[in-house]
Amino acid sequence: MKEKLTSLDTALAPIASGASVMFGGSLLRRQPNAAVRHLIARGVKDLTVLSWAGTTAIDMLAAAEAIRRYEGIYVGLFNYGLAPNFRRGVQSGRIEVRDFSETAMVARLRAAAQGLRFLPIRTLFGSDIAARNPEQIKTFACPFTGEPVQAVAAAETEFTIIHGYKGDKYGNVQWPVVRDTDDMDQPMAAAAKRLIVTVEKIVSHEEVKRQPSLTYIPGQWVEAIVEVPHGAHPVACDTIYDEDDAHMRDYVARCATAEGAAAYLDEFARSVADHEAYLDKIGAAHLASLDVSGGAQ
Amino acid sequence: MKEKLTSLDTALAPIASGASVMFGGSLLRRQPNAAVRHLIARGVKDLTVLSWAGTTAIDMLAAAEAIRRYEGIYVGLFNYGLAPNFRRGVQSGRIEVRDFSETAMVARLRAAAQGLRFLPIRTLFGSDIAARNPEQIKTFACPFTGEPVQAVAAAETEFTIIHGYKGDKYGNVQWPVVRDTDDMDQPMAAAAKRLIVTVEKIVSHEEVKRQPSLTYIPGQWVEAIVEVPHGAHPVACDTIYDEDDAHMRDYVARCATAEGAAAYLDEFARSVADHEAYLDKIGAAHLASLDVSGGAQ
Amino acid sequence: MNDQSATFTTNELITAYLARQIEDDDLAFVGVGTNGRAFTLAVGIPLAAVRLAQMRHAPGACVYWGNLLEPDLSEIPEKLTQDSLTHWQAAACPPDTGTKCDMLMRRAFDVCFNSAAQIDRFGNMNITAIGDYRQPKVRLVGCLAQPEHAAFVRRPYIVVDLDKRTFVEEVDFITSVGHYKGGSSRTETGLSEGGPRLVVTNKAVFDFAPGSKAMRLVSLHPGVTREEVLDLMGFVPEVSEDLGETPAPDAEELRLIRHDIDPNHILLRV
Amino acid sequence: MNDQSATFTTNELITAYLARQIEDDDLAFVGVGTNGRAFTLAVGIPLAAVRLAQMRHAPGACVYWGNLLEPDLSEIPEKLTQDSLTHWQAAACPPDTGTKCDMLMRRAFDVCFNSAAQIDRFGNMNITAIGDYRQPKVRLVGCLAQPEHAAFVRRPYIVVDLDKRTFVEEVDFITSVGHYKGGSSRTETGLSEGGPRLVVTNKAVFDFAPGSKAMRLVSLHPGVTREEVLDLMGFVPEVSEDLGETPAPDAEELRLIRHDIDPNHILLRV
Repeated sequence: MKEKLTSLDTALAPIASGASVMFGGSLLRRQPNAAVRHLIARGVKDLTVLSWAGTTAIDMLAAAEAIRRYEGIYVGLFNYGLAPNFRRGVQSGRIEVRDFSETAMVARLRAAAQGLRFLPIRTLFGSDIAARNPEQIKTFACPFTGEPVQAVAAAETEFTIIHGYKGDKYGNVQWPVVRDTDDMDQPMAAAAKRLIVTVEKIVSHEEVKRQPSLTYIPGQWVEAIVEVPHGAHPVACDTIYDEDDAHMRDYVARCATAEGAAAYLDEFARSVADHEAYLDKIGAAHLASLDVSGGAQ
Repeated sequence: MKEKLTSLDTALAPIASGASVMFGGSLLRRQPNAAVRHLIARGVKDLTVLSWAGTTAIDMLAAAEAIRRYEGIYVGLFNYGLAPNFRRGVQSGRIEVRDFSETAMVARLRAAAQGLRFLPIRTLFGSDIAARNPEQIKTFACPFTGEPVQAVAAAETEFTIIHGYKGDKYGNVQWPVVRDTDDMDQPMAAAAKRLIVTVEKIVSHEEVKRQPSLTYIPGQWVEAIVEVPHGAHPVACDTIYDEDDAHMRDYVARCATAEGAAAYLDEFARSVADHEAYLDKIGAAHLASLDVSGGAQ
Repeated sequence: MNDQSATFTTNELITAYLARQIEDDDLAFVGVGTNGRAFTLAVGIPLAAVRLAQMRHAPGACVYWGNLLEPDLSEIPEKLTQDSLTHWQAAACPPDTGTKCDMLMRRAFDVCFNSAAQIDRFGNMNITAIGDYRQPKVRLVGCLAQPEHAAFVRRPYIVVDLDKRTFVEEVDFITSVGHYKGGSSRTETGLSEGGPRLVVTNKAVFDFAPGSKAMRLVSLHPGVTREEVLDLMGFVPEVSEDLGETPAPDAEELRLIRHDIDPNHILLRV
Repeated sequence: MNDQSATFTTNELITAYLARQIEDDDLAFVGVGTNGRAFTLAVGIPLAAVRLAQMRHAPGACVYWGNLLEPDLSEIPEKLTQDSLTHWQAAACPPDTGTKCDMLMRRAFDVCFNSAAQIDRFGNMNITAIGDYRQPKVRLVGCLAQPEHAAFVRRPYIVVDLDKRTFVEEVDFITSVGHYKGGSSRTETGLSEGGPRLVVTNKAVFDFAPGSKAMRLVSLHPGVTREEVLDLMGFVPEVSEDLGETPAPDAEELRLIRHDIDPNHILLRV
């Protein structure tokens, strides 16, 4: 086994402006926000971004004007409303979007994981999702029945970033037995070319191998693993900490204008030295108030 | 939720001669042998049988001359050698076979689970698996690149029978955290039209819902669930009991001839009143010697 | 307003009405969505309706919520934070959302509830963008699984407030295809039989007329007039010959909603 | 027989030879298969070879065995019953075999080891049926994942005993496609670049000649003659201009195999 434990700096260094990157997590869970703040601090721009239900990770990148193109099923802030910066980016024409429905995006991820150029679905006949995207969604005839089927192109990005629960230095990432799974983190990991995982905690390989079925991202699929406690803040990492309601409200309020959003990123991404400094800024007592690890089994 | 707990008699009653049935389990684990013995005792014949790596379940059905057609990736007895009755059936021309490789069979199961007529693979170019089965494996052009791709037909059977670890009366079936997964039981369950599950033990719904991520077969997918302790005997149900080496050796020895196989089935399937009588025949002390539940976490 | 209108809220009326649409053993998809009124329409009312159906006539009815299959609706969390959702007990929690997508495609869902920013005469909906797709006036959330609900679920119910900006002649972007351009045009695109069953609003209920598949007014909520409804729409719907009044919730339904299902006003808040 | 032949077994020779083919960080697929000599060829020798490579020059090499990813090869279970396999500690145990199939299709495996009842000049193999497919003389096990190993793994190694009934001019059924009909015919079928790398037998080692892609004798095990090899084959292979002797295991390799890897003669039993 190969050791893959490294720093956020080293892990994210290969991601340059112009890259294509898939971000894990869904809604207010496990958005790889620490990694995103790091990319923003580095001034990476012009990204092609893919996600499942994207919230803070995508919206902060949009605020940094780092997204050229977005492909996915959703960008919003869940119960905090629409994603203000992503909206501005799309409405101004700065961000080009290709929308995909859930079965389409699942097929795209599975195709990449299976080394296939496409997989078929039957969902999008008549929709503008297909009509506006002939280069990634094509109708063809079922080889058995001749009936129409839609091919959706594999989701192939140069990099994939996922935030997980715990992992070992070889990159094996495990989830708790009771967890939330309203996401596509595992299929994304399987579909990844270069997979960077941040985890709440590095544990021993001995702990991992006692319950191998809890490994949802095998180290074999991983290029780099980084210990980043509270790496999803201000959203939740379920069973460890809950979403930060006060911070989310503040984020939404400040992002009412592009200037406010820029000031937010200056304060929380660009002017902090690193993730530790970010956590210091948020404050240990405040972080402790989000802790839910007592409820986990 | 709907109660689905019933008897083996009632659960299997709809399966008549001529039906198509998929059997779960793989190699020497979780073959639904009690259900198979019941079908044999009932004299069901002329089945179209599908499996992943089939061993005792398929070979006993072959011994009963109950299989007209087989489709799957493997029939053998793992470390006990080739499957003697299946061999005789195929070599005599009585059983018609269509072979599928693992990616082909996986695609067939997933297609059925996704309501699709087919899914594509790129595995079988040039093979006789494809050449001898043009009705279920067809080459077509990738809608994006024009390159050849192979469509494999969905695995659609009228019935699916799976043996699982524990379940509740609503049909929710759970696996242990540490388990063997070298099988396709979950995808088979997803692909099933009418799914009959036998389990080692019925537990309370309260126990199930405390760890919902351990439910690998949701009750929603299940038509009937039956408590059948040692339902996989003489093969293993991992974490509960190991394979019965003595019985397996005896099986192989007796099945050296068709007459010997028929006598085996008379003794263990046709002349026993029910599964309880079968277990009495095997003997409590002998069954206890196979117990490995102490090792499970 | 008639006498009854003071005795129940519109949300209660809609909840009871939808509950009566649920059949025993139905599997209903409920989204996880958003905030405020959108939450009530997409999550609160549907959860309350299925629970009411369970308690009244459909004990086998279930929901798939988020990625929880059959969460225990007798104990809906009081606070819908991520952690309370994670610990909400359920029959199953599949490994990822792909399981739900597969169930959608193989038509395992009987019922779903959807809301939208725009809906047209044939039940096509838009939750993606208002205005030009490439440089929209308002960028919305995207698609989620709304296209698959409309494509594959046997009985989709649309729950949306009546408003001229919502009920439009033509949606700016077809996120999900309902009855497409009416008649048999839906299946001619390649989609399965189906399409939205009912549109349940804060003022009235619509179905889709056999044949034309155009939206058709079938009942007015107590105290609401036909003119009031037509004034709130950007197109003129068909009107049923049997146009009647939406049945009011009975006392038992109201008691269950208020005392058992939503005592803390989480589901039917706004 | 030369002097060395008494100092190591053929199984040890093959194990050490294959171990030297393993590169650091290789992911190797090993099957779970069968009994007796077939077990030694398909499971025992490959597991021992990867473990030896780990201990010598490839610490990052790993196996996928059954459905266990990176089982701990420093503690191979003494008894390969189902339960000991279930409790063999590993880095990961994916939810079903589909995960492995996906990894095969996306070419995540560097190495695999395969055995067969028949193999032809171009490395096409048969584990399905001897004789006519519809009414065979001998029905074998089927296919398992051998077709995907041959199609997608970067460096497949075939481990099989030399025998006229095994090395045939034409296999009765092409279960897995090697170099098909030679030359560029493999990729012309639609398969990716690749095909079997080496055929390692109990008597000699073969590769596939560049250009023709026909099986080519490259080394004879110590004490084995070219004639002896050709007599055991149903077709005449090409012969390398550099035909040499298969390198013998060194003392350290033998020590590791005998004392650390297989002290109880489970892997290299027969």
